[in-house]
Amino acid sequence: MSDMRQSSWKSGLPFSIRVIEVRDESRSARTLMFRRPESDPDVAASGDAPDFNLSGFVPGQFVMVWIPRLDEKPFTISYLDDRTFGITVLKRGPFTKALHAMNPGDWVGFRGPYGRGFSLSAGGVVVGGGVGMATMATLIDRLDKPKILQGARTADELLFLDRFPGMDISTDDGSKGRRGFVTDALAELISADRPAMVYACGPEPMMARVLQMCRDRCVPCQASLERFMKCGFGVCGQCCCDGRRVCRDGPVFNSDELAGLASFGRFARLKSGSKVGIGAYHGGGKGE
Amino acid sequence: MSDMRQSSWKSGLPFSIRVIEVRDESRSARTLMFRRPESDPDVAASGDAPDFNLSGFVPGQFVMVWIPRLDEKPFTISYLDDRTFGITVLKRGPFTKALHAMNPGDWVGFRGPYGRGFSLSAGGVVVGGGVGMATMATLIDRLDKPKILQGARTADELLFLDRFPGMDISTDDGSKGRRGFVTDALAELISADRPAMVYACGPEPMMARVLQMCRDRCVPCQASLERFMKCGFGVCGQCCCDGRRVCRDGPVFNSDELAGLASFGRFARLKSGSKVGIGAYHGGGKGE
Amino acid sequence: MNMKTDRIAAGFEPDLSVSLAGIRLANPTVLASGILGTTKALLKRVAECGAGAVTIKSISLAPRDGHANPTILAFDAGLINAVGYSNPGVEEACREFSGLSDVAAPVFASVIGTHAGEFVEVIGRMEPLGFAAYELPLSCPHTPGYGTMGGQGTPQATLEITKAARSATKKPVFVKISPNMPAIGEIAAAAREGGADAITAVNSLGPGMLIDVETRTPVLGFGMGGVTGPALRPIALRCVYDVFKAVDLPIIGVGGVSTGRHAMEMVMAGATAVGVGSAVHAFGPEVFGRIVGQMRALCLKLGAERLSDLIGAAHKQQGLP
Amino acid sequence: MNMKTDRIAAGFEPDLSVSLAGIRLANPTVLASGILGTTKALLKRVAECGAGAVTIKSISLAPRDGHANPTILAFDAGLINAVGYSNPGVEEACREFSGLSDVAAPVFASVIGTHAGEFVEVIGRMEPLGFAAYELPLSCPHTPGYGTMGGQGTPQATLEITKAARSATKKPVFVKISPNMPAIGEIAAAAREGGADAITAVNSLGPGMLIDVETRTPVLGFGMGGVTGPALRPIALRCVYDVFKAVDLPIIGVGGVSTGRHAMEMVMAGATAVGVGSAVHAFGPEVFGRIVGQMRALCLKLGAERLSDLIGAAHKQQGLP
Ligand SMILES: Cc1cc2nc3c(=O)[nH]c(=O)nc-3n(C[C@H](O)[C@H](O)[C@H](O)COP(=O)(O)OP(=O)(O)OC[C@H]3O[C@@H](n4cnc5c(N)ncnc54)[C@H](O)[C@@H]3O)c2cc1C
Ligand SMILES: Cc1cc2nc3c(=O)[nH]c(=O)nc-3n(C[C@H](O)[C@H](O)[C@H](O)COP(=O)(O)OP(=O)(O)OC[C@H]3O[C@@H](n4cnc5c(N)ncnc54)[C@H](O)[C@@H]3O)c2cc1C
Ligand SMILES: Cc1cc2nc3c(=O)[nH]c(=O)nc-3n(C[C@H](O)[C@H](O)[C@H](O)COP(=O)(O)O)c2cc1C
Ligand SMILES: Cc1cc2nc3c(=O)[nH]c(=O)nc-3n(C[C@H](O)[C@H](O)[C@H](O)COP(=O)(O)O)c2cc1C
Ligand code: FES
Ligand code: FES
Repeated sequence: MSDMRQSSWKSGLPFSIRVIEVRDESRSARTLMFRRPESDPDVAASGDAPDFNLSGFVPGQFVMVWIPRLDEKPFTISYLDDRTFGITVLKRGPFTKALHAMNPGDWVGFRGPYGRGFSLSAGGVVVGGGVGMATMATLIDRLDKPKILQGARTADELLFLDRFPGMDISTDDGSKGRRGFVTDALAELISADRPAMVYACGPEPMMARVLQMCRDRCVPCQASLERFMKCGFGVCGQCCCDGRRVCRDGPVFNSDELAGLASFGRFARLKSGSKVGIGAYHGGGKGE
Repeated sequence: MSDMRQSSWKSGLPFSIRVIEVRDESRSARTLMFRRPESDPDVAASGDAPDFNLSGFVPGQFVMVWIPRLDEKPFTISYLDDRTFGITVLKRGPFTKALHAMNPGDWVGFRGPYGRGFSLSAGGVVVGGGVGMATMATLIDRLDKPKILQGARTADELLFLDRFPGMDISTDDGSKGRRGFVTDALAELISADRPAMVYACGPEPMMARVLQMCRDRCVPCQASLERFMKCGFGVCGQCCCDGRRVCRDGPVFNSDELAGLASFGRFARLKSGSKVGIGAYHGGGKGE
Repeated sequence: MNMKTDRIAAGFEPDLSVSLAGIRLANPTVLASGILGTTKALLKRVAECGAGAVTIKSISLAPRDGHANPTILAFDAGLINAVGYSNPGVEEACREFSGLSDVAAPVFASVIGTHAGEFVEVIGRMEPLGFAAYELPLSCPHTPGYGTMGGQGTPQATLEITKAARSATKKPVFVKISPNMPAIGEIAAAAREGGADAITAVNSLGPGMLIDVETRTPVLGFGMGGVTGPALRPIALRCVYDVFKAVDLPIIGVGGVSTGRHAMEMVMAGATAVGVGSAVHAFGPEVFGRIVGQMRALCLKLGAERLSDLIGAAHKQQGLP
Repeated sequence: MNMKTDRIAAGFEPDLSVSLAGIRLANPTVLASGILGTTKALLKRVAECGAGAVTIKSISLAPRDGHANPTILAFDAGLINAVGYSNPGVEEACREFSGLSDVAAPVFASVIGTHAGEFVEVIGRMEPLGFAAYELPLSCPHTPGYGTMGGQGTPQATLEITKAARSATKKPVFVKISPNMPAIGEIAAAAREGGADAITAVNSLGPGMLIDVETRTPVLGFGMGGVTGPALRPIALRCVYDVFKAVDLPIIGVGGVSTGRHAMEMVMAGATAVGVGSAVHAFGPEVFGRIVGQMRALCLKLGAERLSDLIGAAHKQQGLP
C-alpha cells in the first residue's frame, strides 16, 4: 500500500524554449521573449505536457533559467500574456552576459514557477529599485492603477518608462525625475497619505530601509528577497535567510516576517554556502 | 521535462484488512466480510489513503486476494454496501481452504478492483452457474429486478436463496428446482421471450453453451471469464485468452468478442503458462 | 539556428527506421521481454499497436512455475516484480511461436538457462523458428540459479555464456545486462568479446522490497523483486550512456520509457532501439503507437530527418563525464 | 488475534522513542544530510517540526562550491541531484553550528574527506561542538574524489576510513553506505570492523541521468547525479533488510520515506531510526510531524506499545530470503 498522495510529488524538469524576440529595455537590461508552452500548438502536437507551466503564475514568483552547459539561475517573469512571456535581465556577470548574447532561435531552459508571490490587496504602492522593477511589472499588470515609484542610478538604467506611464521616478544623479533615492520619494508619500500596502523589490539595503520606514508608520509591506539558489523548491537549504527558505517560504515576505530575519539586509550566502555581508554578496551589483 | 501524465500511473499495493464476519453460504461456499477502508475511521485516523478502494467498483470487476506467505488469487466482490464488502469463496484447493479457515480478526490483503466489468442495460437475464453466482450478486443488486437463473450440481451448493428470492433454479440431480442444466432453462426462456441482454458467469463449458444459444437467436450476451492471474493489471500476459488479457480487456467480454476467441471454452493456461484443455485447467472445478 | 524548424508543419516525414545488428525495424520501439510476450496472439497485437519489434517472455529448457504470487505489483514510482521466470519450457514455446511471419514486426527470442549448455540447447531447439535474434538476460535480480542470483552478471560468466550462445546460431545475439553492477562497461565489453551483436541495457533494478505493515510481511511472494518503470528511468539512461562510451555495439535501451520524449532521451544517450515494458501498465499496448507518434513530432521539432542521426547525440557535449 | 486492537481509540500512548547507539531520540525520524541542513536556524526549525534528530549538510576541510547548476531537479519518480558537496568548510561550519543546544533534538555532523586523514582533521575541529554523533558518507555517487567516485565504497576503504574516524572521537560514528553495491552486507561488516556504531543505509542511487531533448544535453550541470525519493524506496528497504541480516548494528534507514507507513516499513526491515530527505519537496519540513503522527496511529492499529518492539519484525517470517 502506498499512502503517499501522488499529487504531492511534483516533477519539475527544465523545458527548453526558443527565444522569439529580444528587446533592449535600458543601457544594461534586455528582455528575452518566449512562447508559452501551454499555448504552443507545436508542443501539444508532440504530445508534450511540460512541467514548466505558467498558468498559475503569481507575481513575485520566479523561474529557474537554464543555459545548457553553463549554469542555471533564478529570474522573474517580467512579461506575461496568453501566448508569450519574457524575462528582463540586467547584465552583471558571465550568466547574464550569456543571456544578453542570445538571439531569436536560441534555446533557453525553464522550470518553475516557484515560491510564494505577492498577496494582492487594493490601493497599494509599488517600489522598484533597479532590475527589481522586473519583479514588479507583472504585479503592476494585476493591480488596479497602483502608484509606482521607480529608482535607478541614472536615467538610462530606468525600466518600462513607456509600459507604465506616470511612474514617480528617482535617480541618484538626477538625470531623470527627482534626484535622490526612491526611499526618499516613499518617505514623502507615506507621510502625506498612508498607503494600504507597500510592495518592494530592489537592492536589499533599499528594501531594508523601506521595511524600517513602513514599520515606523505602521504601513504593511511586502518585499521580494534575492538569494543564491540551487533547487528552487525548498530542499537544499542553499537560499536560506536564517530559518526561512527564500525559494519556497518566499521570495516575498511581509513586514512581520522580515522583521524576524536577523540576516535581512545584512548577510547572504555564496555558492559554497559561506555567509558574507550583503554588500560582498552583491559585489555592488543588483542594479545599484 | 517529464511529459508522462502522472495520473496514468496507478499504484496498486495490497492493503491488509481484518475479517469482521464469516458466513456459510452453502455446503462448500463461505463468505468473508470486511470493512471498506474508504469508510473506516481508523484508516483515516492513521493518515492512510490505501490504493485499495472500491468506490468505483463495477460488477464483473475483481480484486486480488492475498494471504501473506501463501499466495494471491483473483476473487469477485459478492457483497458491497457503504461500509462493508465481502467475497464468497468455494472451497477447492489449498488457497480457498486457507480462506475457509479464516476467523474474525485475521488479516487478508486486497488490491484492485481490476478489469472491465459488465456494461449494464435494462431488461436483462442473469445466468449464474456454481460459484459464478458470486460474480452476479452485485450485478443483480444494481439491475432493476432482473430474471435470475441459477444452476448448481445439487441443492446444497446453491447460493443466495434468501438474498434473491424468486430465482429460477436448476440442479443437475433435481434436488431443488428443475432437474437439468441452467442452460436448458435459458433455452426455454430465450425462445419464449427474447431478452435484451444475457449476463453469464459459471463454468466455461456452460458459458460457451450460453454464448452459442444467444448468438443463434441474436440475443446480446456478456460473460465473465476465469484465467490464472499474476499481475491483474495487464502487463504479464499470464491470463491471456488468445490476444486478449482477461484481467484488463476482460474479465467480462461480449458476444462478438467471445466469438473471436478460439480458446474460449477450450483452452486455458496453468501457472507456468502451459496451455491445457479447459477441463484440465479447472480440474473438474469451478462449482461443477 | 533556423526558426523554420520551430514549426511542426515542416515539409518532411522523418525516417524513424533503424538498423539493429542488421535487422531493420520500422521504428525503434521494442516490446521488452516478460511483458505480454507469452503468446503469439499477444505479440501480433503489440506489433499491430505499432512496436518496431517484439520480444517473447524468457524461455527455459524445462517448464517453470516461477515464484508464488504476488509476483508483480505497482507502487507509486514503478513496478516491482519477482515472477521467477515462469514459462512453459522450450518444447511448448516452439509450438506457441511457430509461424512467426504472422507477426508484423521482427520477433526476438529471450533465452535463459542455469549454465552455458542450457542456453545452447534452448537456442538449438528454437533455430528452426522464425526468430530474428536471441536475447540472453544474464541480469535478472530475483531468480535463484539465473541472472545475478546465478552469478551470470560477472564479466567472466557473461563472456562464457555469450560465446556458447554465439556458437549455437548465426542469428544476432543480444546480451541483456543489469543496472546494478557499478562496472557496467566491463560487462558490456565481455559480451562484445564473447561475440554479442548488441547490448540490451537494462534489466530490472535492485532487487527492491516493500513490506505490508499490518502483517509485517514483504508483499512479494519471493520477498524481493526487480524495480522497473519510472523509478528506473534515470538509472537506465545513465547505463545506456556508459555502455555507449564503453563498446561500439548497438544498444537496446530499456527502462522506464513511456513517452516519445523518454525514447528520444534513450536514443541521445546512445540507444539504437528502445525497449518498453512497464509503460503498458499506464497506457496499454497502445503505448507503442503513442511513443512512435511523439518521436515523429520531436524529430520534426528538432529538424531531424533521420532518427538514426540522433543516436548518441548527448555525447557530443564537452566537459561532461 | 484480538479485535480490540482494531480500534485506534485504544487505551495506551505508544512509545515512539528509540535508542540509537546510545543516543535517545524522542521518535525515530532523522533529517537526512544535505536537506535543509545548511544552518542552525534551519535545524532548529526542522526539530520544531517534530524530527527526532537532525543531520547537517556534509562538511569538508576546505570550502567547496560544488557542481554547476542545475544541481537538484525533481522528476516524476523522485529527485536527481549532483550538488557536489558544496559547503563553507569546517572553519565556518564551526561558527555556524556553535551553541547546538538551541536545537530541540540531537544533531549529527556529516563529515567528508578525500582520504582518512581529512576525516580525522574535520572531526578533530568539530569535537568541541555539541554534535551527538558523526556520520561518514562513503557513498556519494557523483562527486569526484569522494564517496564511490573516490573509491570509498569498497570494504577496504570503508574499514580504513572508519577506523581513522573512530580513533578521532569517543562519540558514536555512523557509516553511510551506498545502495549501488551488490555486496552491501560486506561493506556494513567492514564498517563494523572499523568500529562504526551504526550504519546509515542508504545514500542516493545510481548515478542516473536525464537528457534535455531539445538541446541534446544532460540536464544536471554535472551530467549525472544520485536518485532519491519514491524511486529509491524499495531499493533502500531491501538494503536495510540485507544490512540487518549482515551485522548486529543499529541502522538508520533512509530512502524515499514520506509517510508513517513508509517509516514503519523501514523499522520492520530492521531500521532503528528513519532518515527523511526528499519528502521535504512534497510536504515541506512539516513532513516530520506528519510521519510521527502516522507512526503513532499505526502503532495503535497494530497494538504495539513500543515502536522499538517492531524493529526487524519482517525478518520473523519463514521461507523468505
Ligand atoms: C527570486 C530571484 C529573482 C531574480 N530575478 C531577476 C531578474 O528578473 N532579472 C535579473 O537580471 N536578475 C534577477 N535575479 C538575479 C539573477 O538570478 C542572477 O543572480 C543575477 O543576474 C546574477 O547574474 P550573473 O550570474 O551574470 O552574475 P555573477 O557574476 O554570477 O554575479 C553577479 C552578482 O550576483 C550575485 N549572484 C550570483 N548568482 C546569484 C544567484 N543565483 N542568486 C542571487 N544572486 C546571485 C553574486 O553574488 C554577484 O555579486 C533574481 C534573483 C532571484 C533570487
Ligand atoms: C476474475 C476471477 C474471479 C474469481 N472469483 C471467484 C470467486 O468469487 N469465488 C471463488 O471461489 N473463486 C473465484 N475465482 C477463482 C479463484 O481465483 C481461484 O482460482 C480458485 O478459488 C482456486 O482455488 P484454490 O487455489 O484453492 O484451488 P487450486 O487447487 O489452486 O485450484 C483449483 C482449480 O482452480 C484452478 N486455478 C488455480 N488458481 C487459479 C487462478 N489464480 N485463477 C483461476 N483459476 C485458478 C486450477 O487450475 C485448479 O484446477 C475467480 C477467478 C477469476 C479469474
Ligand atoms: C513483470 C515483468 C516481467 C519481466 N520478465 C522478464 C523476463 O522474463 N526476461 C527479461 O529479460 N526481462 C524481464 N523483465 C525486465 C524487462 O524486460 C525490462 O528490462 C524492465 O522491465 C525495464 O523496462 P521497463 O521499465 O520499460 O519495464 C520483466 C519486467 C517486468 C516488469
Ligand atoms: C539534494 C540532496 C543533497 C544531498 N546531500 C547529501 C550530503 O551532503 N551528504 C550525504 O550524506 N547525503 C546527501 N544526500 C543523500 C540523503 O542524505 C539521503 O541519503 C537520500 O536523499 C535518500 O533519502 P530520501 O529518499 O529521503 O531523500 C543528499 C540528497 C539530496 C536529495
Ligand atoms: S534553493 Fe534550495 S532550498 Fe532554496
Ligand atoms: S494477469 Fe497479468 S496480464 Fe493479466
